[in-house]
Amino acid sequence: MIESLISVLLFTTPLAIAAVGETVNQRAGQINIGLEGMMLVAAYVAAIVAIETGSPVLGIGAAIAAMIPLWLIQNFLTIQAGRDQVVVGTALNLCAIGLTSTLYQMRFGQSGQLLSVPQLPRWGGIDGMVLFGLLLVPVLGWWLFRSRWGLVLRAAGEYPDSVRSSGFSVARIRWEAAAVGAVMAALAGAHLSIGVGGTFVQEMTSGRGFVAVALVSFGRWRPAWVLAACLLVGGAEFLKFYYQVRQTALPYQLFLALPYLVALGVLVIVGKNSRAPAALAQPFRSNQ
Amino acid sequence: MLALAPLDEEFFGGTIHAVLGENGAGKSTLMNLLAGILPPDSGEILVRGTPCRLQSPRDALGQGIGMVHQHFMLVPAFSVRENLALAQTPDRRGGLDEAKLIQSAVDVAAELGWEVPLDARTEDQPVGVRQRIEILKVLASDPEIIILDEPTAVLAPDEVDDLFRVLRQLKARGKLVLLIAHKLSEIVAIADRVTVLRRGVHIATANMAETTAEEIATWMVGELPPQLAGKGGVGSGSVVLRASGLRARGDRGEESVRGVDLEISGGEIVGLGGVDGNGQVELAETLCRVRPLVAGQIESGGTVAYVPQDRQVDGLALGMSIEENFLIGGLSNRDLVRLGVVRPRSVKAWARRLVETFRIKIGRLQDPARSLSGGNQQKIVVSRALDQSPAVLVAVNPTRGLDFAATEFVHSRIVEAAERGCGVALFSTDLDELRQLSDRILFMSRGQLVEGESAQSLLGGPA
Amino acid sequence: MVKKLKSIVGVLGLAGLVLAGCTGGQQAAKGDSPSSAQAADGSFKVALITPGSVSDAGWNAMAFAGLQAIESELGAEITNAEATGAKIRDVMRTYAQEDYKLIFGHGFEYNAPGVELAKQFPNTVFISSSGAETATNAGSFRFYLEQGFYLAGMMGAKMSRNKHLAMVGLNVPSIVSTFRGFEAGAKAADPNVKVTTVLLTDTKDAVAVKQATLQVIEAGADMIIHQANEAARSVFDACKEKGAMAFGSNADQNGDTSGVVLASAVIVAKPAFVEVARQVKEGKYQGGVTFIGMDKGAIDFIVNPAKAGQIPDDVKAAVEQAKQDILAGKIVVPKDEF
Amino acid sequence: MNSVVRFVAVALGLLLTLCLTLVIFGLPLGPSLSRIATGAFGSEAGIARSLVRMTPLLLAGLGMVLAWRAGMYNIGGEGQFIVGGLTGATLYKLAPGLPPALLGISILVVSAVGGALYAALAGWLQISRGVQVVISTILLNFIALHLLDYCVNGPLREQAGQNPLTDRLPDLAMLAKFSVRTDLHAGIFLAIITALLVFGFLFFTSPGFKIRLVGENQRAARANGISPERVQILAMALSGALCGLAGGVEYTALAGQLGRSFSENWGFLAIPVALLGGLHPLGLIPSSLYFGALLAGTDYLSRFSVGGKSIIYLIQGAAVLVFMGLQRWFDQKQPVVLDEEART
Repeated sequence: MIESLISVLLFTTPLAIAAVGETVNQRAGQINIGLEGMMLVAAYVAAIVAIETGSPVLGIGAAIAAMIPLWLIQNFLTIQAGRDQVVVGTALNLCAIGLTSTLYQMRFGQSGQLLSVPQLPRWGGIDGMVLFGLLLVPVLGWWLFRSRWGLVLRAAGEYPDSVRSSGFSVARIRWEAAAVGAVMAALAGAHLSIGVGGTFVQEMTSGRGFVAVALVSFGRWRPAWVLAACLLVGGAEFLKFYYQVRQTALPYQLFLALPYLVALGVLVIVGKNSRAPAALAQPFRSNQ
Repeated sequence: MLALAPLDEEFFGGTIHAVLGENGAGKSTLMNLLAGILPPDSGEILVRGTPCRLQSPRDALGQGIGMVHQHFMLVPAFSVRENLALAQTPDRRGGLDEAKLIQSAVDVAAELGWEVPLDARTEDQPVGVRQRIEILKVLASDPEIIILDEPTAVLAPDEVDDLFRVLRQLKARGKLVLLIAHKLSEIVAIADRVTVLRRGVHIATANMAETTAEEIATWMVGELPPQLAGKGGVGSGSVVLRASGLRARGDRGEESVRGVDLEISGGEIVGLGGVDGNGQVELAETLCRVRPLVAGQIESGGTVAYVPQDRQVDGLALGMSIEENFLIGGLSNRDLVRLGVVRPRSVKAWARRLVETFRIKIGRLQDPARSLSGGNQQKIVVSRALDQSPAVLVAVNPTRGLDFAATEFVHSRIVEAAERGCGVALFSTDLDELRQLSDRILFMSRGQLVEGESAQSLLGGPA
Repeated sequence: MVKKLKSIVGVLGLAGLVLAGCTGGQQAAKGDSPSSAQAADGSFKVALITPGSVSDAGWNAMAFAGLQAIESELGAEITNAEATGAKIRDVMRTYAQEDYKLIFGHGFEYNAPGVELAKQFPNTVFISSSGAETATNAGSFRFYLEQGFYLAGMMGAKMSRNKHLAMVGLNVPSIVSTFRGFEAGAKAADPNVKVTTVLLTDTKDAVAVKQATLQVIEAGADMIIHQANEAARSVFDACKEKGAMAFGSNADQNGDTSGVVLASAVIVAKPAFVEVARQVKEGKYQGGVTFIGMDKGAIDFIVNPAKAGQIPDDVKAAVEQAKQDILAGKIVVPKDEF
Repeated sequence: MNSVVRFVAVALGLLLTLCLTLVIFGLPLGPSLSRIATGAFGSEAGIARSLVRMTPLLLAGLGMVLAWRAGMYNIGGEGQFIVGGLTGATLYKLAPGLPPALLGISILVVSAVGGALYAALAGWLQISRGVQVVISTILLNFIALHLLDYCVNGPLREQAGQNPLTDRLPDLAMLAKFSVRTDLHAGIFLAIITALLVFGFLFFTSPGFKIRLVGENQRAARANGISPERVQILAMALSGALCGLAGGVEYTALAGQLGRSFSENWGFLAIPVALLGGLHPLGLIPSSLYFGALLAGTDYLSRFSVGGKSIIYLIQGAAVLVFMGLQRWFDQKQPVVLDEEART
């Protein structure tokens, strides 16, 4: 039983780190549909560097470094140029799939290889990233709700004009929030390949980035609730095999769709009472 | 487009300096330059004798310049405390020492005798309180120069008095108060100096003591406006709108209309006044069936036309063309839309006619409504509402933010409509307007209607 | 004025683009001419269409290896593409129009389109991996991998301490059929053994595959066989974490660094691909459905030499006996028709 | 005319992106480009291929226009496309005996209805339960994918074999094809006619006007007696209907049966198409043709060149990003008329 719980915790960590990072982003008024692509790139880079150097920690570092160009491109278009965040994110995802798959095939040949990636050390079934993820929630919670940085950041997501009139730069705040989101995406992606997966497979993120984006509203834009939402969905993912392993007569596809149904169901129940940041996904033009 | 021609002006500490002008005169542009919101194309600004670059609000704050914007710069979802903290000097390091950070704001509030509900949600506060928070935000950093952009536009008379009391205190402490306002009477009451702009050009600057209201009005519009038309016609007798036992909820679910009975006869203008936030907007929306009824009945003798309070928020689609903005009010007109299909030629001809009758200054009908000045935007809203020959017209602050000439025009149209037999419910926070136009005046207080005379006491003094 | 000028430039630009496109097309046609010339010279062009990426180290990679063998052994000009659903016919037609002589579609879904297009392109042979429809220039071959899985099932049943085996793999007919073979082998060795199946929808999600494997081990299984293509590593990894043993599939995965692979049930695809290609090249292909099993050396069950010491001799002997029985036709391993 | 300039500049920008991507990944530029050109419009087959790709892009793209114009960020085109196809296949399963011609038409109708209901669900969730459409459609996409997987493995699985595919439609129930040598089908006309209809609907009818008004200013709509909620649900339903119809057309025109990989990301790709077309129904015709040709060309390239397989996604993504950059550049060049009131 405890072992199962630890397993759920471990497998939920990439999702949770990505979702908590996305919470910061959305609180600043940005929705990062490109999270999926960022995680994929991070997973690939972390795996390759870890294989080359034998060090998973260097892999994580490289994954964070790999976010820089993505972060620059995405936020140049959304923050500076005021383009639609959903579209830019969608395009970023396409780029990430193309880039990682092409690089993978160029490196490992067309027929591919089963990659064995050096993994993060574990203690009692959990690794450093799990602890980091758990620690991250109170820290980011404090940062968002008890610090000036967080106050200004949240204001940027609610009513950017007020931020500007108070003498802050909305663009700068949003760049910073996006940077936090990108670093979290890097950690989440890296954890997929060198933490839980122990391998890299093309398109291995399999929609986790999208789910993370959705779970932020499920968690009502609060890091602790977002973590809880992730654990709930992680639990549902656990169940989808649990029932198959125990050979229930129910169609197994029902359980495959379970995490999404759970997320949607909870959103339907709590949706009316939660409030999205008012300026979410709206570009801010500083010259207006 | 040149919003402001080259301008030289000096402002002195310890004065209340009013900046006047009609819509589009360049008042806000000038203030935005001083507050660092817009960078100047040319010229320089000297603060206390030293030239300084005001590239952002941060620079302006650094120079001791604070601005209270026409539109609130408060985060609706934040607590009042958080909004006050947000306005503190731009330094994002460290934790949020709330007590220390907002102490100065609280101190100022105490000095002014204002009560501030620190832990309440900002959006739940009435407009007057929000205006106070906005002012506290600026005063907390103890600026030397305070700019207020049309602070009185949404305030009820007693709130205006309160504000003016505070401005006088600031003046007494040697600060410069820059005030933008439309209502000449208010300016005469408070300003020491006045600057008038017209179409971006500096017309005159004078000490209040050395000039008269008439002279200022001449500077503003070029020539004195004609006297107001008399009161509207007498009611035709037949009731065109009958509302009984109306109850409705506000945006946050609170009971904002609590049992209203109202009858309006054809040709009658009923003025509905009162301190903002007492359910006027909700009542207006309920009468127009924009807001759902909780209880009660509304009977009307024909179409009910609506001129909402805020033209940009409720009236116009700024990105759509002028023609289409007319059509917003004409969708039920069988000449314009038949069987769900729009007839472009009829719409065009109709829009042209309205533009001519209402003397709306536009470029082309295809231009976006955004390109028009506020007065002309309001004319679109009013014209399309009146064109339906409605049985009832519900108008909320129809002249808010309009200049003298445009206000006159809108007033005369409302009177005309009443003469044609339309029943008018005129909601306004401007008592002058109510007195000028209304056949009878009712006041709203806590979601209920009270008769005119007894309302005087509600307003905290003679109206 | 400037605006007008711009628009003129724009129209010219657009015209230029269209023109470029047309000439591009002509150039391309010229560019193709060497290959068509080669075709006329008798060059042999072979294409492979797969339902997924050939870098999956499993089902698709196996076919790609076969295609590469055709290139090296028959000197054919080869190419490959991924296509599913609505694109299948278009890809097949493209290759046929480009004078490809042999088009492999690696899956059941290529059978019907292949037979249909075979009528239009009598000079091209369409082969699908599994499928029942045929024509004179269209057919299918089917690897009898169930045989290898049968032997794996036997070995697993005999060696499992918990008497509990598990299969983790994609839910597609060919894979489900191999699982039937595995289960039959296990039951033949020990009727009381428990066999659990976990079906996946997607092997790209290696993390989910790992979780599935961990759970099935936690439920008691200690011998795992997989059909998880590119996510095979995750299956082995989970076995290593939990101390279970695994069987490799499709390719010889005995050398995996996890050290948990006891043996592999493999498809030796190259000879079969090369054989069909040779028939087509020599104009001897007749159409029909071909079963390719152990008797033709296309299926094998290879024990990991590094693990041979851990396998009791009687188990080895029993598996070897079963292998001979299959070759001799004494054991007919069950398979699904699809 | 300005829009022509725009379009050409964008086209050239995209071409440049294409070249750069090819060069960076070491593909021979000349031969690759000529492959792409051949694949897109070098021959009868190429043109047919481009038009076949264009059809679902145009239909689903029109769906995106209707939703986005009403301020609903529908990114669930993928799910609606799948549900559209599934509804059609379900009809065939339930009523296989219908006369073929009637069957074909009925499938198109029910697929539109299915997509409409699925999208309206997302719309309803936002209106009455406060779940943002962006979020709910992400989840509904996944749910639709699993539903498809379940159906082709379960209730809709073909009767004859064991393959996870639905039964193949009779030829007579399929959309008309022009030639056996290409896949080109009548769907392209259907799509273009639909584009004209959507244009007329948006700009010359009162529901269309209301959709645009609600997208522009909900409160103004409400103040004039229009219920934004109803308009938005209507917009979502119509949007889903078009995406579902795209699914139905794809089903009845090409394969005639559904498998788990029925949708090839048409619902996602429709988003950039709609944006490149300026969210204007007529602008979508060239933009879907452009993307259709790009897809056809890169598909063709990937069939003959070793490195070309995954690069397609990169090219498509980069194309959209470059387009967004160019769009910004154009916006900057447009004169902005703002007066004091309008700005504050």
